[in-house]
Amino acid sequence: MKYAYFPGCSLKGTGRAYEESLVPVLRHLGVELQELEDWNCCGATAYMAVDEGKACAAAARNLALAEQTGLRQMLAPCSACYLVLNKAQHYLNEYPAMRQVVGRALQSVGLQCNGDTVVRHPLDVLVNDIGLEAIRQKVTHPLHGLKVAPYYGCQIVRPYATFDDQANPTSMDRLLEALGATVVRWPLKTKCCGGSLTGTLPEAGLRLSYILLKEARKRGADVIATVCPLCQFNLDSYHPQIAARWEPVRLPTVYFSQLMGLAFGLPAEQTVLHRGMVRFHPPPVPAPAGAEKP
Amino acid sequence: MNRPNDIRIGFYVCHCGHNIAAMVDCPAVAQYVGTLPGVVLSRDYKYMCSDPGQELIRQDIREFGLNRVVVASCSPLLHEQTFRSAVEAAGLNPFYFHMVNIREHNSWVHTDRIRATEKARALARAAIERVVHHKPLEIVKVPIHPDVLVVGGGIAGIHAALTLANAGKKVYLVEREPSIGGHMAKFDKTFPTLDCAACILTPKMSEVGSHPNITLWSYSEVVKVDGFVGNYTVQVKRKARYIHEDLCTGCQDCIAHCVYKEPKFEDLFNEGLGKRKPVYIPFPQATPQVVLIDPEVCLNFKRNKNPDGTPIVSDKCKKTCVEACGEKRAIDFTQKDEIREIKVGTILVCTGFKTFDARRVPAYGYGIYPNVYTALEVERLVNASGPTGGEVLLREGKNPDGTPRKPRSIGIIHCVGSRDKKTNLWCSRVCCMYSMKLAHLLKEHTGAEIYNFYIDIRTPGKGYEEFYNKLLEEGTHFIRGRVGEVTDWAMTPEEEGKLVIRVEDTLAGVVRRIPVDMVVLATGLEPQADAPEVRRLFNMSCGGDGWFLERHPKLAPVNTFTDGVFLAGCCQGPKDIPDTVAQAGAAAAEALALIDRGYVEQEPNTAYILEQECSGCKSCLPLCPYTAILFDEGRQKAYINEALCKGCGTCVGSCPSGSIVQKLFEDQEIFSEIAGVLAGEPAPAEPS
Amino acid sequence: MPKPRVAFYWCASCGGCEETVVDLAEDILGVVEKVDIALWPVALDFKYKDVAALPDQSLLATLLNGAIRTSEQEEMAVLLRRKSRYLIAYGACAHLGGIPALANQFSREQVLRFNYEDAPSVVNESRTRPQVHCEDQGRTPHLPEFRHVVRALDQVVDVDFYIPGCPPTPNLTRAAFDALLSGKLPPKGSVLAPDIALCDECPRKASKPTNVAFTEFKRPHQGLWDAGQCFLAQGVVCLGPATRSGCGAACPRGNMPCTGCFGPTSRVRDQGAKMLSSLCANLAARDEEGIQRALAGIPDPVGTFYRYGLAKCLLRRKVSLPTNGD
Amino acid sequence: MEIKRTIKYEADRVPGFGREIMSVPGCEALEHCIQCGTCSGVCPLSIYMDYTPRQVMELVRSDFKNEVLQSHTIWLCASCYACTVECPRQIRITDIMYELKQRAIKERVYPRRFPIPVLAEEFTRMVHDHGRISETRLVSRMYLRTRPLAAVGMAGLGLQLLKSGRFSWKQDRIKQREQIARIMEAVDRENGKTEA
Amino acid sequence: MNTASASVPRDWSPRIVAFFCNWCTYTAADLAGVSRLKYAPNVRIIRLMCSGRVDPQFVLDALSRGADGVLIGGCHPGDCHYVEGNYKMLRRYQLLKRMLADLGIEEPRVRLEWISAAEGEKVQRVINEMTEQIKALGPLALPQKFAEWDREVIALARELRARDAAAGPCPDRAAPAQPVEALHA
Repeated sequence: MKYAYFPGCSLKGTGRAYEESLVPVLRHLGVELQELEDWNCCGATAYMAVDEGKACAAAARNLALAEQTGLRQMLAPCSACYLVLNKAQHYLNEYPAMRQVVGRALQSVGLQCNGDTVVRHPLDVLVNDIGLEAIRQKVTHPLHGLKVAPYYGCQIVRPYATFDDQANPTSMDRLLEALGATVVRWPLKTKCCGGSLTGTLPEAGLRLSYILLKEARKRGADVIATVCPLCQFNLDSYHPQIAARWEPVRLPTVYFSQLMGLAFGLPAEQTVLHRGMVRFHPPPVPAPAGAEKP
Repeated sequence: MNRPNDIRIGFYVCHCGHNIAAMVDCPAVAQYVGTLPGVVLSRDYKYMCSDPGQELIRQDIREFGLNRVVVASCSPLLHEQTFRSAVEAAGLNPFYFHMVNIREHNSWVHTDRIRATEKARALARAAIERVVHHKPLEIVKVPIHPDVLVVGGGIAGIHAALTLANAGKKVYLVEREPSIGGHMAKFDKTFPTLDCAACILTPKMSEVGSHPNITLWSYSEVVKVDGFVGNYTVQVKRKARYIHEDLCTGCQDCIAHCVYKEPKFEDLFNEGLGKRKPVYIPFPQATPQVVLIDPEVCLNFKRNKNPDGTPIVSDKCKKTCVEACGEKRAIDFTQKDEIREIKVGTILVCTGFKTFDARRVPAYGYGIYPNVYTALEVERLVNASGPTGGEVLLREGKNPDGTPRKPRSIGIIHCVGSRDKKTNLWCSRVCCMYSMKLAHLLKEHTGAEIYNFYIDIRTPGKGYEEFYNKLLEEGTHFIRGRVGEVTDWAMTPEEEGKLVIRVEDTLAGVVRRIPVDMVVLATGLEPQADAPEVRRLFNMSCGGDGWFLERHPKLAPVNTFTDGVFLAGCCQGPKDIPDTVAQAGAAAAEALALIDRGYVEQEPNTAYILEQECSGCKSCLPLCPYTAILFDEGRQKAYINEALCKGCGTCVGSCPSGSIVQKLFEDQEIFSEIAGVLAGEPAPAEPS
Repeated sequence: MPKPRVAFYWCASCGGCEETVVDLAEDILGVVEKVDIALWPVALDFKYKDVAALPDQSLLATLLNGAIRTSEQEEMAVLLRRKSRYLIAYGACAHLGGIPALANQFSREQVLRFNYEDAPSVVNESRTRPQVHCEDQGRTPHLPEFRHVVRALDQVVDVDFYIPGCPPTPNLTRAAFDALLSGKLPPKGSVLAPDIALCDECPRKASKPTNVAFTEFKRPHQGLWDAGQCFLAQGVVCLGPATRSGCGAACPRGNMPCTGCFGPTSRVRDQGAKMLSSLCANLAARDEEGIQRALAGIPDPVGTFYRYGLAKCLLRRKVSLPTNGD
Repeated sequence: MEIKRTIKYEADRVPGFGREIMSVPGCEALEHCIQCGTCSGVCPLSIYMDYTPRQVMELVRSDFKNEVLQSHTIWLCASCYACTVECPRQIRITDIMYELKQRAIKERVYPRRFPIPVLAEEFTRMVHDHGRISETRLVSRMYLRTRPLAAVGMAGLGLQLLKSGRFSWKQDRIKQREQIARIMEAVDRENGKTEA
Repeated sequence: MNTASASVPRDWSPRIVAFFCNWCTYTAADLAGVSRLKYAPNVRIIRLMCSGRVDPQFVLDALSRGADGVLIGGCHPGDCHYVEGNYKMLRRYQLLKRMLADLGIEEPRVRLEWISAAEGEKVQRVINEMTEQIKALGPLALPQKFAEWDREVIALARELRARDAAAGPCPDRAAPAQPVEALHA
């Protein structure tokens, strides 16, 4: 299995633990990624607030690059990138006028976007292409006893939920169960973490992160698993500020890919748990799973 | 082209007040048509369908010796009959008339007067060309079978069946469930008068059960309908209930003696809130008072089935029920589904609705949080004969003494599944009123704080607004806002252990979180899941929303596009009990009018085969869905039984040697119409 | 009293119609006994000027076969029209355009280019094409012009009667002569054959079931056909139901399906459209894919339904072809 | 007690504003709004807003341009799309919020030193110049332009990031930077053309 | 060759002949009217009882008489008032459109649509769409084409007449038969 790969800016910066853990996990499962040559920022939500035409054009350049790979399927692990690329795809299909404007703009630099690349999230690929059974077979260090609150955030299920239920997504729940973890059921798994408001309007933004941490802890979670670099940053980095405003809620937040790496028994430099500010200490590793698996 | 001689056409273009005249230059059309060959007079007139308008035609026919008449006005589906009668009254064959639709197909849909006028001219010209070739025809009269089929035994079907039966007609009432009564039988009280649903419904149900003119077939479904108005042949599947209906006395001893001592299986009549045994009677007032056995769970049946889906008797059970039944011998495990064929002249479709599946709005937590209920569940909860004997007890949560808890606060969410593009866009019409009824009953039963969350309160009925007022007086809270979500996630101590409703109080302009013990979802009404199949069965139409389509929303509200098939109740669209009963009465009256006339007039548009010309190629024979085309082996030619022909013209369009003719739609007539719409100058320019 | 004079003439045709006249066999003697033949290029040596010199309407009848494709054929048609009391379109080409009218699917340029340049057997390095005029040693010979469109006779001149068939049968020809000579003629414009479809006289008629539903169509070369059973019942396209009878079902008797050379009955304006209508209506499939699969057995609908009648199809010709300047 | 007149005169409206917004791709469905309040009910940030999302919808439809563009609401939207997916009339409220933000930025009617539009501007500038975002540089620039003092308070966070190896001062950039500029200029040109 | 060339008359607008079945599509067109939906005035509706009555001859006849397009409207599959007349039309349409393509008629000019009695807005949409598509294609103008094709015949006939006239009167000449132009009227 081979996919085009759009890492996005965050995965090269504050979200590097995501890429550092996801790529080895996928490699372990036999998935090859081909990073787009010279990709640019997807445009993110900020661009939409300035000019939707340009936002689409920025995204469309990447879609055009993806089409050049001939792979037709592209992985976008960052939720914002995933949303923006999908949204651009939708808008370009829905609004012919916009398609023409963007098409001509791309043409001016010798690019062309036909709109036939499928932008996919790693969760989608893991659960639907690779399959839980294949994943289960790779588990050598099941996460027995670990209580994980799966946190999907907003943008991979809304508004373009293509691979999971919009109101109650379960792909990560099932994935975590396949790793042997205990999944914490909670009603906030698709609620907003505050997004960029944590930085711009901390009073409002941080409160949302605080609510998530508090509710997850209240429901007995040992750790929150996330699929998005911004969610991870918000839930992981502002503990001092949250403690100052409300109360201390020490609960680590990691990428689901880090938990997969742990369950697969991948080395520490591929699970990169040291990148967390609230450090996640996995429970003591039980004996290699081969023996106890039925 | 062979053109009959001595053609004298009168042409009339109707202004229809401003309806046509505003967009079509009627005098210009009349003037133009006056120049066409064969037209001896051409007039425009304010209202052709009015008495003076019709009189004008009659006078002209006499005075000017007209032998063809063309009227350009509204849709022929509306007034063709009117004008044909006028023509006939003047002594002319009514089929020497043709009608041009320049209102629905022209003035109402166009915006450019010049082009609309040009189109009217073209259509008129086509009619003039066509009418030349018209032939005198005779209306066919077909006798009507006086028996009636009523499909669906809810309040609509019950009322219609009784109305017809009391008028002396023989009625077959077919109900899918084991008992008639429909949704109404599940209700506790009815708004706005709060009379007990059972008290007003049960007498009507038993009247149906005992009426000499009514054949009640419950637990039965219509599977096939053939024929046409006045002469329908209907096949009804009578599902096996493993009880001989004529032998069962309704004593229910079998239920008492079932090997299952306690009821164990989901009781659907009680919305799954109660339990029943494998042998059961759906509810105490069920009509007919006959038990039935559920082969899915009865021990005397195997759990696997025959390849055709029919159950297999295992004979493994002690059959205590059979023992209890004793000499009556009503129980028969070998009973099979049976097909019965009946002949009726008219059909009333009263198949009702289904309630919206609340799981489709996941934000409201139905199926996730046990204390979220649908309104129909609450109807059963507050009902004295319901599973809790009328006590409102929560599914989840106990009092300190271990008994089930009563809710102290209740949120009723309106418009669940309604007014929403993602589910159903329509307003279900009854939810505001039944929500308020339930608010009143819940308050009466529990004394709880009650919150109604609504988008708009709609109370357009007699005594309805007064009922709203009464609720306001009772202290029920009305919060205008569509609820965002229901969760069990507490932000504050008083929210702990409760269901939290998050909503914008749009009148106050603030977002609120309201903790309650119980949430009631006022689910909307939807077409039955099998409405598409039922629609096909009876050859009806559905609107885009899935409800059966009436022939005209105002003027033919209980008719369908199939003559002799009528609609009543919620299968046509959401409505409350008073409206349903009124509509059922109307449908019964329409059927009676048809039956008592004794015959239907059929458009003489049947086809016939030119005997000399038919080569006997047999190409037409398989095309007729009514097997009206037969083959005469002796003469080696096909012929049409015109009594069976419905006049679709498919065989005519297919006859490879042009040897079949459809009356009123002869090739020559249609070719003339084509030539007519295309003759003359091409369409004028677009205004640029 | 002098014997009535008749003429035979041929335009764009294969000569088969002439054969039919010969096929009258000894009956031809009876004809010759009653009439004088004023013109018969295929058998007798007459010149244009001989015909032109005849008084107008001096011929009782002209039987003209062949479609009209060149200016010369037009000129002859006009001339013979003038000289004859009755002008009779003789055979499918004159009646309906015939096989030559299938060329109405192509432009004049396409036809000429193929025949003078592209056809594999052609050697024509100078790419010479026929010219209407050419200078040759001081003389300017004229050749007829090759028209853009192939026409049936009645699309060029007024026609009194039609004798259908490719070719017409001797019987119909004989009957036509009898009618002409006895003066017992049907209304002008009539086709001198029974106005009923071929099935009427087809020996296989009784073998057709009453419930044929087509699942596929086969072409005649794709199988061995039961000589006793209706072709349509065997899934072979047979135009009999849409074609006038009068041939005695010659083709079905020879184990070939009818291809429609007698043209439609008087009640049909477009033979091909009607046959298409009937065949398709009787398909078994209900979904688009199934319908298309069944119809794949008719790869060339124009050639199938208008084998002899494209000139008289309501569209007359492939409508997108250029008319002038090729 | 300080009292304030809240009446709206016709002169307060900017006629055509609502229509204009509703003609933008993605914003068409606003005309179907029934003011049910679902958007506000599901919005996690509606509790901080001066106008609830529902009210913003009505204000837009009623042409109250100034009120809308000056409201906090549009800046509080975190793009979680909850309103968009829950709206019973399938109004893309998030996209309407974007459109309103665009207008507000274009007309510069947001409060001075208000960080959100500044972030958006800095973000687009960085994409335009470099093709990619370097988060730490971006956030630092935003703080410097809006709340230079608060930036000091974030030093701890910076340190933590540094410790976990997630802090990078390097500006990431793509090779064909001129492509981005040319694409954006082309879009600008087209839009200028269509507006004309 | 596309007919949408420079020869398109300035005041041209498509003429479309529609064959609508009585029960679904004709009623839907009535509904469009009752709902006051606005659509292009280019369609002339001819009412038939069923789409199964639509004889392919009607389509060809309409085109040959100057229609730029033909629209056929019937009930949705399974909804035919006469059980399955619409399937018969669907089958004819499948082959007819292939044959028309072979005869140079562009596909959008002949269209089959299922429109139920409830779908007034579909009548509006289909008519507007079709009108636009045919506008883009330009006129079909078969009557004009026929006349153009026949010009060569008429010219020769005139020339022959002139030659005869020059040759002087012929004593035996009867009244001329129908002039050739009449055949092409």
